Amino acid sequence: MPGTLLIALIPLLPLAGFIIAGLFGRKYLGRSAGYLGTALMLASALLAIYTAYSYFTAPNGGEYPKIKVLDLTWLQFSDHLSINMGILLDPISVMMIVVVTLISLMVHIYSLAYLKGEERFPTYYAYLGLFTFSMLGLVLASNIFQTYIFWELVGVSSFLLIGYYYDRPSAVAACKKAFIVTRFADLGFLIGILILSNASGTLDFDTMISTLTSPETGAAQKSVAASFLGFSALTWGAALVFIGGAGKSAMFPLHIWLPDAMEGPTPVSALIHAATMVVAGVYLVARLFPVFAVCTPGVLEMVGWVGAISAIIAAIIACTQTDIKRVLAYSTMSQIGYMMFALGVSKYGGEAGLGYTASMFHLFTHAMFKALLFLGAGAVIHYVHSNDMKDMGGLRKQLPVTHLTFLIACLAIAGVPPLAGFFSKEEILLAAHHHNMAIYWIALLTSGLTAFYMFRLYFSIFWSKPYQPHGEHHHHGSVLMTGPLVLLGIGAAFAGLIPFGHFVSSDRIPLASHFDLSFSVLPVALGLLGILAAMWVYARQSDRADKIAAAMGGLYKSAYRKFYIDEVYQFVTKKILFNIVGRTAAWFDRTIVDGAVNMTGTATQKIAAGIKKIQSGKVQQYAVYFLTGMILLAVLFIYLLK
Amino acid sequence: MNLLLLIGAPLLTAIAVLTCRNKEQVKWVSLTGSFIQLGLSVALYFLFQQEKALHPGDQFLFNQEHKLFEAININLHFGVDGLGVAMIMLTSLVLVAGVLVSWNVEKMTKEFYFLLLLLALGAYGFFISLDLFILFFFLEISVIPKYLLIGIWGSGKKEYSANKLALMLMGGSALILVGILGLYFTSGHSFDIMVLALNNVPTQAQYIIFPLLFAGFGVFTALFPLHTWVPDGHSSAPTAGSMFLAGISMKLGGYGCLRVATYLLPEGAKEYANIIIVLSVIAILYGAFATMMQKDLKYINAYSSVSHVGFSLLGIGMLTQTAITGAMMQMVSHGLMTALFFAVIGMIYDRTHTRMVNEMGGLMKVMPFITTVFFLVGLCSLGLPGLSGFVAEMTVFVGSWENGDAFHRIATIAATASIVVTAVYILRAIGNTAMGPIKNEAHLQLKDATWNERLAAILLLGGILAIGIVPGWLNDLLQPAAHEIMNRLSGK
Amino acid sequence: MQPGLYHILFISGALFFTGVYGFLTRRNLITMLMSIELILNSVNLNFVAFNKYVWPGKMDGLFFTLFIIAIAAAEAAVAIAIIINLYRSHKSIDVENAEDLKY
Amino acid sequence: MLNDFIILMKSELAVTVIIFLLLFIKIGKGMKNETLLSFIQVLLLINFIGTFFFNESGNLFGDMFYTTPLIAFQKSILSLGVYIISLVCADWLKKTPHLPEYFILMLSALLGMFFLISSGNLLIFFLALELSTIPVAAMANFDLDKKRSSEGAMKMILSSAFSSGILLFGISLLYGATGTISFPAITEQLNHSPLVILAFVFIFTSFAFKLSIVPFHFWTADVYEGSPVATTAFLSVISKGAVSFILITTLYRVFSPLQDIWYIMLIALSIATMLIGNLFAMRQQNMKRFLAFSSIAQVGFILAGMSSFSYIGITSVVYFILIYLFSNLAAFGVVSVIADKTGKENIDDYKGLYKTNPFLSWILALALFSLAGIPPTAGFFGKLFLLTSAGSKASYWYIIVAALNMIISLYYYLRVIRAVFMDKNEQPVEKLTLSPSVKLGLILCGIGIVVVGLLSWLFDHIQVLAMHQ
Repeated sequence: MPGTLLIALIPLLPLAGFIIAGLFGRKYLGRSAGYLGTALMLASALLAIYTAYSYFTAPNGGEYPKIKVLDLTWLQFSDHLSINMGILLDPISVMMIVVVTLISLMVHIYSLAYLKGEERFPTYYAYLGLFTFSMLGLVLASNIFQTYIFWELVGVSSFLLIGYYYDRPSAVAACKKAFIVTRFADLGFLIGILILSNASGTLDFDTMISTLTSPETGAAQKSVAASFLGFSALTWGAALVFIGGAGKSAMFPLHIWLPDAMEGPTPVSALIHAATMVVAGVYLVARLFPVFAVCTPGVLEMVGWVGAISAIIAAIIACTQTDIKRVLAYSTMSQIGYMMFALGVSKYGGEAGLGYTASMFHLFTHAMFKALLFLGAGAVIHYVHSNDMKDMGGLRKQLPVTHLTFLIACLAIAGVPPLAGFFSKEEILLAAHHHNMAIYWIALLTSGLTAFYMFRLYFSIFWSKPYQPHGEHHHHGSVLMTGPLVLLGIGAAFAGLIPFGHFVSSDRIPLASHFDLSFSVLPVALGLLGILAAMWVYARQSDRADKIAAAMGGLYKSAYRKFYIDEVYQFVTKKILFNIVGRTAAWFDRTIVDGAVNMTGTATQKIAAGIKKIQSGKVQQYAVYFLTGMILLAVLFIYLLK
Repeated sequence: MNLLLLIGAPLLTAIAVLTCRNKEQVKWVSLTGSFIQLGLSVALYFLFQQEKALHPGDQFLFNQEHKLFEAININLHFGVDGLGVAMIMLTSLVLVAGVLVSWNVEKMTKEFYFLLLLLALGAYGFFISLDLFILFFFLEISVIPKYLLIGIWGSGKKEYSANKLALMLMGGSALILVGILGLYFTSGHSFDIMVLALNNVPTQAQYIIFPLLFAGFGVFTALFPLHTWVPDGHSSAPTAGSMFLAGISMKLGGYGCLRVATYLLPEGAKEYANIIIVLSVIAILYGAFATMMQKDLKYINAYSSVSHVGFSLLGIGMLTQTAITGAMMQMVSHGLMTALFFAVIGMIYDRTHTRMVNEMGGLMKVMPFITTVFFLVGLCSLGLPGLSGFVAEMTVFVGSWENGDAFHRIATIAATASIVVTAVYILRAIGNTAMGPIKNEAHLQLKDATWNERLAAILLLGGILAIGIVPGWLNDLLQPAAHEIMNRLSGK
Repeated sequence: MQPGLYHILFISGALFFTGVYGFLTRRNLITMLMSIELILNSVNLNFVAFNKYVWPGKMDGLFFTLFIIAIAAAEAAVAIAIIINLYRSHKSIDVENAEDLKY
Repeated sequence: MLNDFIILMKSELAVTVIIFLLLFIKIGKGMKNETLLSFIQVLLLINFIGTFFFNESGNLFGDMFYTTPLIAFQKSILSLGVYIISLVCADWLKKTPHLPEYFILMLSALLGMFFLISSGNLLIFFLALELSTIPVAAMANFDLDKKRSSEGAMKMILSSAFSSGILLFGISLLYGATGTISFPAITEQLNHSPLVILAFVFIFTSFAFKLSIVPFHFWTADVYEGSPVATTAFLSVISKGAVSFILITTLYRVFSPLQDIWYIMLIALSIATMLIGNLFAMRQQNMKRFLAFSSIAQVGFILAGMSSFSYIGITSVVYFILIYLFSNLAAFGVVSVIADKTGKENIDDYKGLYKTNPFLSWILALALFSLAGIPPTAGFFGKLFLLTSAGSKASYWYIIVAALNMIISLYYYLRVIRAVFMDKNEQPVEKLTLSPSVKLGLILCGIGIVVVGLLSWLFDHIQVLAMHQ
């Protein structure tokens, strides 16, 4: 194993990049900030790979250990509750740091070309550094509160990156939306943390899991735990934590921010909104998987269904969108839905834990091909200066490399063997098939749709009509852009061949990867069907698409309008929260509370004005008051207070 | 360390300021003076650590007692514990920043800085005095400077706000006065906190006195529904004035609620804790929602202050050690944060001459530094990890959650819900001012921060980050103080 | 029959209230002054009567009476002076014409 | 006997000597007003300093006259007040054609007060009271050509004559009930018979009249407004001080058996006094009238202090009177300077004063803050000690009411502050040049306001005196 320092450097190097670029970038570094960031990222990626290699190859007694490399007390709440800053190495975290650093590195390189000549170039790299740091901190966290901290940090860095073009109102709106929606989910996460920590008496992942899952303490816990609305506190805790995850991972119904987040620069979408941050939710559930699986199977069930529903809905919507990045965004959502329900249908330990492995596996492969898709789309947009399919078509001549890699990615995601997506998806379907048929069918349907919309995208970008250039100059991406594409393409092609189950499994005991040809006929067939359909409709220019759309009628329209979920949110926030609650509060403050204060003032003055008459200026009247006062006193003391 | 230094330094500076001949001298004298005070407070921190290491048992360190008004047993009794030290550091930091940001006050500069230093003097004295009478004396000292600062150098409907502030604070101190006298007569004719703590106040008296004291200090710290001086006062005050008001004066109230009300009257605290919780939760949410509707940056921060101070009151109401520590942390953090917030608003206002969010936009293009600070302080106020707000709020939440019953749980959840609303209004403010297209062409000519503004912002940011990134030191400073209060509450 | 204490007290009381009534009702300053004299005289009667009937032996009451008379004279002197001055400025000694200072 | 006479009555003798000096000067008229005034100031200063020496306690003429260190201290407070008046009102005094008479009157009033506070017998008490009242009425009329002045004087003399009539009636009843007029003897005779109570009420009301306690206060505002500032200052500070001294001694020493009665009386009247005083002060325009009502409100606090039947009560009252003297005289000093330099007496005329006369503004501000009881001024301590001593008996409610009254008072004091410091004004009071004596007086007051509060030993000293009488 590499030393603590080296491992600690993995997140710290990007941080250093952030600090340097952030403080001195604008004035002194300029463009070199990008190269600096990339160099640091490269170093960190190498360290990560080295760590992963040595972790998985290190001798272990048939079970991968959980190594707490570092555990510093950051904030001591009380005797047993404390936030620790730690580094926890176990299969998933190691796998994640590899993914994160690699994709981030690719994006760093790619952006050097993609954002050439941007005024805030250094700032951009600073943000990238910040994001990578936070993401690594998140995946390495050994303490649930540490996770929360970095969870927030990735949120804010994604906010900054979405709002990178801060002078575009749409970008501003998008970043605010993204932050607030995820923030809302984080609220759930926070309360969940409070409940879990209170139930387990610790914030440390290991201890928490062991306390909650171990038969005696866990059972005792469940019995004493206060129940609310008929569910045990623990159930609530797990559910709330999952809501946090759902928010980050854009699960239905908290997914609305993801499509808008595409306002950010495309490489950012590739990094954050495809490969890494959005899977944080999946990672979180995986991290606490024992708790979910052992203590609160009901919640796990919910996870499964939420995943499935998100998958199918996203897939349907994706079929109708024309903005290529939005299509990709919905596909991301749908794929994450896969991962989620894969976890949902899994059990803890042994063969039953297949779904867990599958989910992680899919996370891994998806990172590759989805990043690739985005970067490819980026290249296209870079070339066409538009996000809309209508402005594209026939680009395969102009962008050969992009075309090829994009094709690979599409095949991969469509689950065509022997590409990466095929294997992971097979495992997921298998797991679903074992434990929950309903979800299995949904998943099948989704995979068919996936193939369809991906190839709809592919054809309408690179085929359909011959490309007629319009608008200003086109620049072909330099090698800085094509390089990452190729590398990721290789990844997307061959990542699936890794015997993943051997490394990652729910109980960290290697799992034989079983692969059953007969089972995978159906999904592959569906996939191919989808592809053919897409080809029939979109391969060359025709009005078939519109005909189908017309035939679909209401369904198409509502799918096109994303099932009006945004509108619902609009209504709730604008109308109810702002207009009703907010205005009332402001009004109440101004009129009632403040009014009361002012009223006392005016009342006093009124009284003062009222009684001024008694000072009439007549001596004799004064004498009368004098006498009355005197008589009153006399009466009071002689008769009343005897 | 002789605590009288903390009173002497601002006093001497103020006198020196009076003797200055021209504006430049005034500025530099008060700057040096305030830096000396900053140095003193930092020194105090380290000496306190040493001393604490030597006498871990003592609650208050650097005790010193001088006879005054023996006839009614009033003594100059000074001493600090962790909370006091933290508050003193906060005060000195805000003072330096305040002096720096009001660098280009042209109108009656001398008087301005004089009053500023007087405010600081009051705050220091308040935080170090252990004799209720003297404490009250220092509390009152700050009323008039506030009034004049707002009334003379303020903006908008300044006379109205100044009057309102002075009178409401006076009302608060009237209640406090009654409470203090009540303490004096119910327990052994003494104003000394430690003596009062020793001979316990009879429970019945506590039930009467606690609400008086708590409401009295509550006025200072904007306890709902006594908060209404806050929006007007803050928004009309000059930049440094608002920084002091929100950064320190409100903390005087919080400190009083802890040190005087809760510490001396534990039974009363237990009796009324639930009311405090309800009020503070209302303040938190209601302040947040009211903020969403504001258009004026200063009003936004003023209302958000109401909401944020609610957290520290909530922490007090929860009566657990962690929560109380959180309350103290929130005081410090909010002090720094809101001071910085007002400083930034002041900087923006000096340039754009408007505070209306909808009249600005895209300022990030012309003043990157200021907007960056604006971002950071905004993020701090919505509780982003790495900045002080997060630490404080989380401590309060975790502490509150230690109470198992449904009432406290629901209150806590309601309070946590505010982090979303906070995010909404903060992002709204930032989005409309810093981001988006530039609305007003004239803004294109604006300059970024000058050296003094940069220095002020950096100092305060330093504080925020120091707490946000390594909260341990502050926690260790405040835990013992909270522990003492808990001992009282648990009747030890 | 021999007039007793209460007769005298009754008279003095009557005198007192007459004086008060006069002070409250008369408009002419001099008359008001005179009614004050009535009050003082009722007091004198009181003193003398008490001294004679209730506390014979010591002469306190009588002395007091003398001093009261003297003081009354002094008071009257100053009062008259002031009233004259008032007449100079107001051209009247009617109390109702001197009511500028009020509220 | 004679030595006692010379020693014990030294302050009275001193004042008498000064009076006679002035008389001779008047007769052999040769001096210009300025020189004469400075001469008088010197005399008064000497008189003030003199009060600190050879203070022994003892009594003369069979308990008719007695003095103690505390009484001596009170006398020195009063003579200090007179001295300061002669300083701050110098500008007006110089202009009066009849300077010696004015001071003769003032000093004879002072003499009356001296006798008043060391009177041990109803007779001398009554004489002293009259001696301290009648000359003031004449002083009130000293702006001979002003209509308001004579009206004020008229109101004063009539109502004070009326009240002394009441007082005498009360005394006669008391005499009837107890058969003696010497204080110690009375104390032994006192009981709760209706006659005694009636007598006490009569006597108390005349005190109340002099102290301008609501509802016996109506003359105050009119007289203050009408009379020249020097007289107003004298009335509001010196005579109030003297009367409250004698009131507290009479209540504590003579009427101590009736303590239950006068306690309630004081509490009730003090609340009424504070409230009415404040409510009226809120809407005044004329500075003198404003200060009149504010000083009525202050009396409410003095009563609060008295209500506690304790040494702290005496101490805090004396201490407060001292502070109140400085504060009020400072305020009146500023008012008089502005009044007779520019003839402006309204609050609105004070707008923008700070621009032109920062010194006056700061003194005025200090004075008003001290009256409002805001630290670091001495008034804060004065008020708080009064309330503290009140709190030893009174209930929370009473203290709360008193404290709330402090808010109202703060409101109207801030009105003036606001006019002086904040409001804009096209033609503010022009830049005034102060004569040295006025400056000296104001500075004295300013120092007093700031320092007295912090001189804790002074308070303790008064306490000791109060205990040893």
